[in-house]
Order: sequence, then C-alpha cells, then structure tokens
Amino acid sequence: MSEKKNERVGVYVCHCGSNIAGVVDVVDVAKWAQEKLGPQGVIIAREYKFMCSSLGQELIQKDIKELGLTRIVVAACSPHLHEKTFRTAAKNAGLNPYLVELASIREQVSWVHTDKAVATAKSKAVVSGAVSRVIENVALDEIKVPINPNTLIVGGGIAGIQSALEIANAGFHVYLVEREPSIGGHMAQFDKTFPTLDCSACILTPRMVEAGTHPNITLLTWSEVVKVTGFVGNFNVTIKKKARFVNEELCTGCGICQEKCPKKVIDEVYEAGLGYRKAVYTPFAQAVPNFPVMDKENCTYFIKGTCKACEKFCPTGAIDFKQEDQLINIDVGNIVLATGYDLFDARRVSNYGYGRLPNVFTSLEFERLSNAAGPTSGNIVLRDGKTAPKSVGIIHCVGSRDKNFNNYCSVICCMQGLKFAHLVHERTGATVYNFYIDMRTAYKAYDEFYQRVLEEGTLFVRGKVAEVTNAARYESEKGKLVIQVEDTLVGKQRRIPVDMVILSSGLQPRHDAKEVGKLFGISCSMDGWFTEKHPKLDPVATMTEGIYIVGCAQGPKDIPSSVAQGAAASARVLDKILQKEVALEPIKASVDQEMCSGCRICNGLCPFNAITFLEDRMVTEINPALCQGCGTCVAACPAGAISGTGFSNEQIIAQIDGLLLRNLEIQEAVPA
Amino acid sequence: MNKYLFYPGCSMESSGRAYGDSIRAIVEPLDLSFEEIDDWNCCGATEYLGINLIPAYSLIARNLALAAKQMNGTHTVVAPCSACYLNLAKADYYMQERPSLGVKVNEALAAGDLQYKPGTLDVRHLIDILVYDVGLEKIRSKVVRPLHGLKVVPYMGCMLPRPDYQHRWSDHEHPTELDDLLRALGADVIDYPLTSECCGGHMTQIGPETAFELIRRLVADADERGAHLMATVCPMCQMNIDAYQNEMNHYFGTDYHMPVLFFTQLMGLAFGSQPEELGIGVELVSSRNAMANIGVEVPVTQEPAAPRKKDEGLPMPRRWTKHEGKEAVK
Amino acid sequence: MTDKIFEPTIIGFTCNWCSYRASDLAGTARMKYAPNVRLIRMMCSGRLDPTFVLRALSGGADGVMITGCHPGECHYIEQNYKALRRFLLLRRVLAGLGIEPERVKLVWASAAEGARFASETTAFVEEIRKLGPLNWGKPVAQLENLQEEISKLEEVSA
Amino acid sequence: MPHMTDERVQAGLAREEDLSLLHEVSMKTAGVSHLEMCIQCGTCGGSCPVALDMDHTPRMLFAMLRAGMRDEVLRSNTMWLCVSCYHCVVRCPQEVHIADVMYTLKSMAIQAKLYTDSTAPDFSQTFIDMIRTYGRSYEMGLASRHYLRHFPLRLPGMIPMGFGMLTKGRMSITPKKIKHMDQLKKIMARAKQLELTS
Repeated sequence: MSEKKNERVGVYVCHCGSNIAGVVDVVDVAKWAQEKLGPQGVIIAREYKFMCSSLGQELIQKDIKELGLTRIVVAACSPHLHEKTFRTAAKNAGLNPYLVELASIREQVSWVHTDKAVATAKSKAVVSGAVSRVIENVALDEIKVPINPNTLIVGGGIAGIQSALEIANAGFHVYLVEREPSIGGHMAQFDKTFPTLDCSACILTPRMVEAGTHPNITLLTWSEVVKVTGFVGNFNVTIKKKARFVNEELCTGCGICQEKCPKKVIDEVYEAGLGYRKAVYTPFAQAVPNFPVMDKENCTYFIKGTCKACEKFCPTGAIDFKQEDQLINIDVGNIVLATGYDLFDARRVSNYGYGRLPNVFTSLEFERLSNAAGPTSGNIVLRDGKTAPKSVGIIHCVGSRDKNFNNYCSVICCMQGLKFAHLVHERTGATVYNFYIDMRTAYKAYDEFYQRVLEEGTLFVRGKVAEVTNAARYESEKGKLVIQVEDTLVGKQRRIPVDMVILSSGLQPRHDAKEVGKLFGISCSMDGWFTEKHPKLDPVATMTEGIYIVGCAQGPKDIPSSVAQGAAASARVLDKILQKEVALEPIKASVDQEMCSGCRICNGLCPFNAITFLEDRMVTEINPALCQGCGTCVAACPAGAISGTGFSNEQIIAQIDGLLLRNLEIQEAVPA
Repeated sequence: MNKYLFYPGCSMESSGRAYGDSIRAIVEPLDLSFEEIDDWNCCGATEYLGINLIPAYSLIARNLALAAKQMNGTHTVVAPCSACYLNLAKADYYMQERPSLGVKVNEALAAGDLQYKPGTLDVRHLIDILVYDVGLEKIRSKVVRPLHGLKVVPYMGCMLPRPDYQHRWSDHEHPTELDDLLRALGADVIDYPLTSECCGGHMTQIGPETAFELIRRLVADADERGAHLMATVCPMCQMNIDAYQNEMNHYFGTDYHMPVLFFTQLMGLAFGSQPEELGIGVELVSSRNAMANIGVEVPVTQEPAAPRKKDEGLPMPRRWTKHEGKEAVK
Repeated sequence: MTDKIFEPTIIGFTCNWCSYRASDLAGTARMKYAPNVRLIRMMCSGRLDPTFVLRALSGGADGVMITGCHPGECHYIEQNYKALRRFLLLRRVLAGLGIEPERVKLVWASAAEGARFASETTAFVEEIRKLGPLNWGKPVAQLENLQEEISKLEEVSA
Repeated sequence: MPHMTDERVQAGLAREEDLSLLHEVSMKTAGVSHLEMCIQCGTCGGSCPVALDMDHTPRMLFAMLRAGMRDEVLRSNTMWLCVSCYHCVVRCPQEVHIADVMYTLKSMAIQAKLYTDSTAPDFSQTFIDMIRTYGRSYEMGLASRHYLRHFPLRLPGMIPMGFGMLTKGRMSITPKKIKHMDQLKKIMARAKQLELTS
C-alpha cells in the first residue's frame, strides 16, 4: 500500500513463565519472525522468560541503542497491562514511546486456545500484524494539560465523607454533593455496627460534623450533578441545587417549623418506610447540615395554596416559598463517585411474604426498629407496634446469590444477620433462628463474632428458606409465621413457626447507576456496579482518567472497606493534584484542509462538539482539546481528509494485511 | 371478534365437562371465537415425560404441528387445562432451548408428514386471554348478576403460574390474575396464601395418602378463612379437590365441605346464564349452600364468618407488582 | 486436502473499551474458544471504516467480526450506533457484490462479557465454516471506489 | 463434542468427564438442566409439598448424583413422589430444571428396573397405553384398570365417587378416539426409534 519504509524492527516474544510458553512455541515464533519478516524490516527477534522484568526491558533498551532499532514489537500480554511498561522502557532508551506495539499472545492466544500448533500459528499471524502496523506508526508527543486542584465528590455516605476529609485535610478544596437533605448515607440509619457493636451514630456523626464545618469543603446537599464535560484535570460540572424553600443564610436549625407542620408523611428514605416525618423536615436529629427541606409534593401549601404554618412560626423568617432550583457551575480536576447502593427490594421474593405478611421485616426496617432514635425508640416489636416477638427467624441471602434476582454475594448480609441475632437476644430474649446457605465471616474479628452469637444460643439452620407462610398446617402454627426450609444438615424439611421474620436483604446498584455512569463516562458491570480499572491492582480508578469510584458504588462492601476505598481514592487524587499537570494520550483526529471538500458529512458525527465548519473557508476543523479520539469522523470522511493519530488508516490496513500474512506474499512476489 | 385456536384437552369432555359447558357460555358475550384444533391428541399429562423423552415431546408436538397448520390470522393456542397448557408451552420452549431435541422431535413428526418450528405459536391459558386480551373492564361490563356476598378463594394451582417460560404471570407464588377477575365479577375474594400450591396431581392415583394431605391443606385453609367455595382454573385441580374430598375426609376423620367450581362457571353466573347451562350441580361436593349466598338455586343459607378487625400499627410497605419490577429492571 | 475440515480465517475488530476488554476477560478466565479470529484493536467501533472490512475480505479473510460496546454504553456516547449503521449498509454492499452478507457479523460485548465474547466467536467461526472459503480475488483498487459510495450513503447519519 | 451444557463446555467452564453420572442425567433431560450448578442450598427440599414422604430430598439426590451413587439414586422414591408443582424450579437460585430432572430419573429407574414400588410406573404405563390406543386419555378405563391392579381393597370405597362421576356425566363408559390414529402411531414409532439411538 505505502512505499517501502526502511525501519529497523525488533520483535520480543515473552514466555510469561509458562503462561504463554506452555501453549505457544515461543522459540519458533521468534525464529519465524526473524526469518519471514526480515524483508519487512525485522532485524532482530528474541524470546525471553519475562519481558516485563527489568532484565527483559533492558534487553530491549540495549538493542535500541546497539542495533539502532526504530520500531519495537513486544508479543506478550494484553496492551492494557504492559503497554505503558514497554513504552516507558523505549522512551528511556531514546525511542519515541508510540513506536512500540504490543501483540497480545496471552489473553488472545495461549489462555484461550489449547492446540499448540494452532496457537503457535495464530501467534505468528498476530506478530506479523503488529510488525506491519508498527512500521506505519509515527512518533507522537504526549499532550500535557494542567490539573485543576479542586475535587468533586458525589455522595455523602461514609465513603464519600472519608474521601472528602482526606483531600480537604491535605489542603485542597472539595465539593461534596449529596442528593438527600443530609450527608451520612446508609450508615446514619444503622443502630450498631458489626463486629464490635459500636453505635453507628456515635462513630459517624463526628465525621459528618467535621465535613460540614471544614473550611476546605463546600457542602452541597439536596443537590445533584446534571452535566459533566471535559476530561481529567479539567472537568466542568453543572450541579442542580434543588430548592429547599428554606433560606440557609437565615435558618438556625431550631426545628420549630417541623414541630408546627401539620402534615405527616411516611418516611420512605431515612426510616425505611417504618416511621413518619413532616412535610418540612430534617431527616434526623444529627443531620448535617441541620437546615430542613420542604417536600413540595406533600406540603399542604403547595397542594392547596393555604397553610404556611412553618412560615408563621419561623423566628428568623427563613421559610421562602418562592425559592427555585439553582444551577451551579464548577471546575474540578478529579471526581470521586461514592454514590452507594440501594437495598434489594425484598417484595420481589414473594415467597418470603414481605409486603403481604405484616411481621416480615427487611434489614433496614430492623435497623430502624432497633435504633434508639427510631420509630419505636429501639423496642423490637411486631408491626402492631407493641408486641415483643418470642421467636424470630433471620433469613440470609435474600435477593443475593440467586439467579432469579442478583447473582452475586452481597458480602455484608451474613454479618448483618448475626448482628441482628445478637440484638434480638439482647433486647427481647426471644428464640432466634438464622437460616443461611454458607456462613461467610471472612474478615478480621468477624468469625469470632459468629462464635459469640453461637454461644448466645442462636439456632442455626443450614438451608435457603423456601417460603414464609401464614397458612397454618397444624394447630401449633396458627397465628404464627411459618418458615419452611430444608435443614440440609439433617436432610429433612422443617416447618418452624416464629413471630417475626427479618430478611437480610442484599445490596444492589443504585437504580440510576447506569445513567450516572453515562453522565460521568464510566461503565457498569453486568450486575450494574461501576467497573474499576483493574479488579485487583487498580480497584478505585476507572477506565476514564480522573474519575474514581469508592464504597458500594463499586460493589457490595462493609464499612471498613468503604472507608479504606474512600481514603485510597483520595491518595490517587492527591497524587494527580501534586503532579500539577497530566499527560494525555495523543490520539486525536485532524483535518487536512487542503483535502477537505467541505461536504460536512463529519459535522454531525461528533458527540463532543469538537468538529466545527468554517463557513468562510468552506472547510471543517477539529478542536484537539475537545477531540476524544474515537475516530468515527476519520472513518466517515469520503475525501480521506481526516486522519487519526495512533489508529491511522495506514496503520490499520497494514495490520489487516499483516494478520492475513499478505506481507509475506507481497515479498515473495516482489523480492526486495 | 377475537380468534384463537383451541386445545380443549381430554378432561374437557369428561371429568371437566362443566368447564367446557361454562366456557361455551362465556365465549359469546365476550366476542371470542375459539377454533378447535382438528384431531388433537392427549398431551400425555405428567405421565409420558417420566417414561421416554422424545416420544413424550413428539406426542405433545403433534398438537403444535396440527395447530400451526390451522393458523389463519392467529398464532395463539388457548388451553383451558393447566397441565395441557404447560406441556404445550414446555415443548415449544425446550425445542428451542435444546435445538438437538427440536431436531429429533421434528424427525419423529416427519413420519406423520408433520413438522413444527418452535416459536411459531403462542401457547396461552384461558385465564391469560380473559384477563390480558379481553380485559377486566370488558368483563365487568358484562356482569348482570354481581356475585356480591359470595366468599371465594381463588385457587390458581401450580402448573399455571410456574415455571412460566414466557413471563406471562404477575407472580410465580401469589399470582393475582384470578383474584382480579373474580373481583371484577363482584365476588368477595379472600386472600388465599395457598393459591399456587399443588392439589396432588396424579398422586390421587399412585399415592393417595400423599395426595389427601395436599388436598387437606388446601381445603382446611380455605375453610379456616371462611370461604364458601374455591374457584379453580384447572380440571385436574377441580377433579382432585372435588372428587377426592370425601375420601380425604374419611382418611383424616374430618368433615370439610368445600365446593370447587371453575372460574368460568362463576363468570357465566355473573353474566346471567342459568346454573344448569354452566354445569353447576355436577360437582360432587355440592355448591348448593354456597350458591344460596347469592340467591342462586335453593335458599339454604350458611353462616358467614365474622370479618376480622384490623388493628392500627406500624405502616406496611406497598405490595410488589410486576409492573414495578419492569421499571426497576429498566 | 479435500476431506480436511475447513478452518476459516477471520479478522475481528474490537473497540478499546468494551469488546477488547471482553476478550481480555475471556483470557483471564481461561475460557476456550475457536482460534480462527485475529483481532485488531481500535478506540471505538465507530472508527470502523468499511474499507477495512473489504480489505480484509479481499485479502484472504473468510469473515469479519465487528465488535463494540452495547448500544447506549459507548465510551464515546453514541458512536457504536454509527458502527451499526455502517454495518447494515456494508451488508447490503456485500450482497450487491455477490458475497454472503453473513460473512460480516456485529457483536456487542461489554467489558464484563468475556463469556459472551468467547461463545459468539465460536458460533461465528462455525457459521463461516458452513459458508465455506471466500477466495475473493478481486483487485483491491476496485473496492476502494466503493468507499466513496458508502460515505455518500452515510449522510443520513445524525 | 459431548455437551454438558453446550456453551459452558466450549467456554471451558465445565468438564464433563469428572461428573459422568451427573452428565448422563443432564444429557437425558429436556432443555438445559443446569444440574452441575447445584449449590446444595436446599431450596428444592424446603419447597417440596411432599418432601416429608421422600426418602431423600431432591437436594440430596443431586449430591448423590455427583457422588456417582447410581443405584441408590434410582432406587429412591423421590422422583416418583414429585407432583410437578414447579415450586422448586422457580425458586432454585441456580436455575436447575429440577422437575425435568425428576422425569429423567423416573425413566432411568424404569430402564434399570430399580424402583421399589411399581404403582407409579404402572400408572404412567397404563396411561400412555391408553393414549397409544385411542390418542386421548380415557379416565374410566384408566381408573378402573389401575385401581383394580394396585388398590383392589380400596375399589369398593371408590365406588360412590365413580358412580357420582358417571351419573353426573363426568366420566364416559366408552373411550374417544382420534381420527388419524395411524399418523400418531407412525410418529410415536419413529420417536421411540430415535429415543433408542440417541
């Protein structure tokens, strides 16, 4: 296709221990590359046990210097793992890093194929493709952009609070955005925390206050992010601050408005539907900030046009019925998403009767029941509001580890179920049954807690509960909830009558996680959790640079892990801030204006508005700052006027030919 | 006029005669047209599947193949019997899920110059058609004799809402289609937790003691809840609970008297048909006393159970609906 | 030679964010699939120039598999829809050239769908095996004129 | 290639050679059984309305299949008691087609002649004999033949019921027959052949 180039190519085939060499004959691949691809410009082909080791890298660097290599192909693992390693090695040896190509013969060959001969043949083709392509590569320079030192944190649960405090304490500014009227998240609803049984509020509220009063933290509660543009170091974010109908400048948080408001509504969020709040309310006593919000849907004034009791009694005149939603625009360099989880809706498991049988409760309902600040002042009672249960069944894995609902383990439910067993024992003296499939208490001091609960006399039944029913089969079951289960350790079906059933419901991604992901340009896993950059080695970063995920937004986890992730993401953000600038991949499209015919086909294709049409000159122009490098316009240009660095037509076509070994045919037909 | 292919099933002509009669009575007022599949054969119930795989599915598939030949303007097959419905739906589904099964079944069908491409037909149960195609609104509009005062437990049985290959039902465990339909007729519908429990199926034939216990559970709970009668959608359920109730009483030394009628019989009554047109009276556990509650036939009254008082307490969560589920999944 | 099973050669185009990562995941999970597909990584399926497909088919490939993020999940917001449009167009062009349009397949696979990537690959190899070798010897130059045709048709895109 | 569940074997996720009995049952089951996915949670045994009469719960049966305990499994009464209510099927967290596996175990037990009580297999056989003769089920013939053989002492007790059914027109004395019995017979003969060769 293009004229013969005189590049000096080095090919390096990695054994990756036996990961590659166990299936691919790496020696043969290297030998073949040197022999067959020699006419293409391969002047050296080597194989080595671990190319990514420092010795392996030095091997390449030495060849670059001594043999004057101008192009490098490393046949090893996926470029997503070690592309950076080898580019850096080349750079340190004086070769432009973009003249290095990785040929994946591990993830795409040795790990997925079993036939040695076939795998070796495919590896040769893959190497051939990479060699053809690398010859067409051009030297590129990284684009450096300054980093805005401000950070946006979305979600004010414990993970978000921790992350905010770490960055703020390091001296940088944080915007902490929370959808609800107060920060605190799910942890603020809990009574006790496992395994130490610390009072949740006692350990959480000091952090909430610190975040609320920190000079480096701008708290934006009752607010949501509506738009995000830009890229790492330079995000522009639009936040909708919903109307509170309470003037924050004037409000003292005295609470008189709540007291006087005549409208009582079921609190579906903080009280998990088990208690009431007013139409104007702060969700709980320790709320941060302590300003109430008015719930427009339920406020009598907004519905009927009269009432205004709150306004009448407010001593500072802070009630403002005319307040409107506000849009706030901020610039930040990094974004941490700590958007948390939704509780699995236990009504979906209709055989457990939640929503149909009054004395079946969810885990969050039980948290409120057992919480001294909850609707029953911490008395564990049945739904009649007064009777203490004499026997309680706690069902694990509700909605988790179940292909009908969520096919993953929610991590916290076993420990949560054990905590409930302990609290029921302690507060009511009732007989407690725990029904589990597998007991998962793998963490520091967790299994010891299991033993403590065993010691307290909890009756454990190994079996996934089949159903909870109010259809009594025998006299002894009348008026009770009957838990029907196979006790798998006995091998018999049992029917156990109890007064109360607690469902240890699982965690699931926020109902709007997908939309939020789209807003920030990150993806969700099959289950709907945000996807981390690497499941082991990069658990808080995402594929989108400058966006981090922490806490349950990334997957189910307990409080210690959420806190650890919050802090971890902050370390990553601070690292970026302190570097002051960031290097961007130079993968961009550009228009050769000489060749542009002004047909405008490309004009509508860019979702980032990087393409503009210059009316005066009748040609199209691409703004490199806005271009994200997808290449759609390159593919669409009928005149071939748009080219894309890193993935040019020449590179891809050369790779196609190389993969199909057409490069060999051409050489044979036209000897060099 | 809504046209459907109709697979009556064997019991429609014998033990479930009342079902057949009452279906004929409601078809016209609801503008339905049921065209019987020509020369249909028995679906094999639950018996054949336990003996041979390919013959069992070929037996079922012959009906599908015949129905597919008879398609003209409709591709929906209606089965009023839950076991038939399940077998037809299952064959259609598994012939797709396991293509090798589909190939073999078609090879067998070819011996009779038939073939069936899975997915060609929509197999649906009668109540599905009534609730979702005809609609409760229309049913309500045809009611001339509301069943006010008749306390009914809706009994859906097991093979209808489960396994539900095509996700047609509101719930696997506590489906509400029958509740809603009976309510549209004006009946006092009692919340019946056992609505989708098993009636014993063929166990009445091969292990009567096992079956009696299952029948006892259903009848005892309906009785406990003050029901006048049970409404069912399946001839096997009707047969088991009706014909074996006396035996069951004898076995346990109990004295239950719980009539079981087909839901279509109640629809016919509400639409104004006469009891004898609907096969009311052919049940072995007489519905005479139950019917007296709505002034039908002989006025021998039965004491209604006292309504329960509802205590005030902590608020209940909203009940789950399938509709909500779809939104959440979105 | 004749009684040997035909092993097709297939070129696969993947996007950097979803389908290439799906193939990585299939590897990490050691899922086994047919070895006939050779992959090319691009930033986005929207980068797919129909010429690439024609080039591959004329250059000895028996089939082409185009993969990308699921609709609505594109890293570049909506560019995979453009790939979808081009794909549909391309199949028409191929049919016009007397080539079975089934030789080009579009597969959506998210970064989490390693198993899907593996099973779709194996399935496609079997489909191409049934179609037999392509042996398309037309000169490449002739094909490149087609690119212009395709681009013109693309003006409908938003 | 042998198929455990075709896709999973190809993806390298299941190896059929380790689980030969389980594999055999899986192969003979309609649809994709997912039998190898059982996590022994007991949902099936807990859901079963007749579990109390079973010698092993379905869950235990699946563990025994894994352990290769062929005779013990086929001698079990579990599958014969299954009433096909599908409670376990819709509740199973691993989507095991339990009811269909029970059908498979019945047919395997019949072939191996390993059932201990012949009531159930005989009933099934009588039932399908009726279908093979008439194309329809014939309740009168079925009930009388079956009860005569297996519950002769109960027959007198059943007479009032049978009489009631007859007088109320709910049982006919003569069987109905389909028109194209020849066609059905050809199909069934071919199907039986296919069953033997597969």
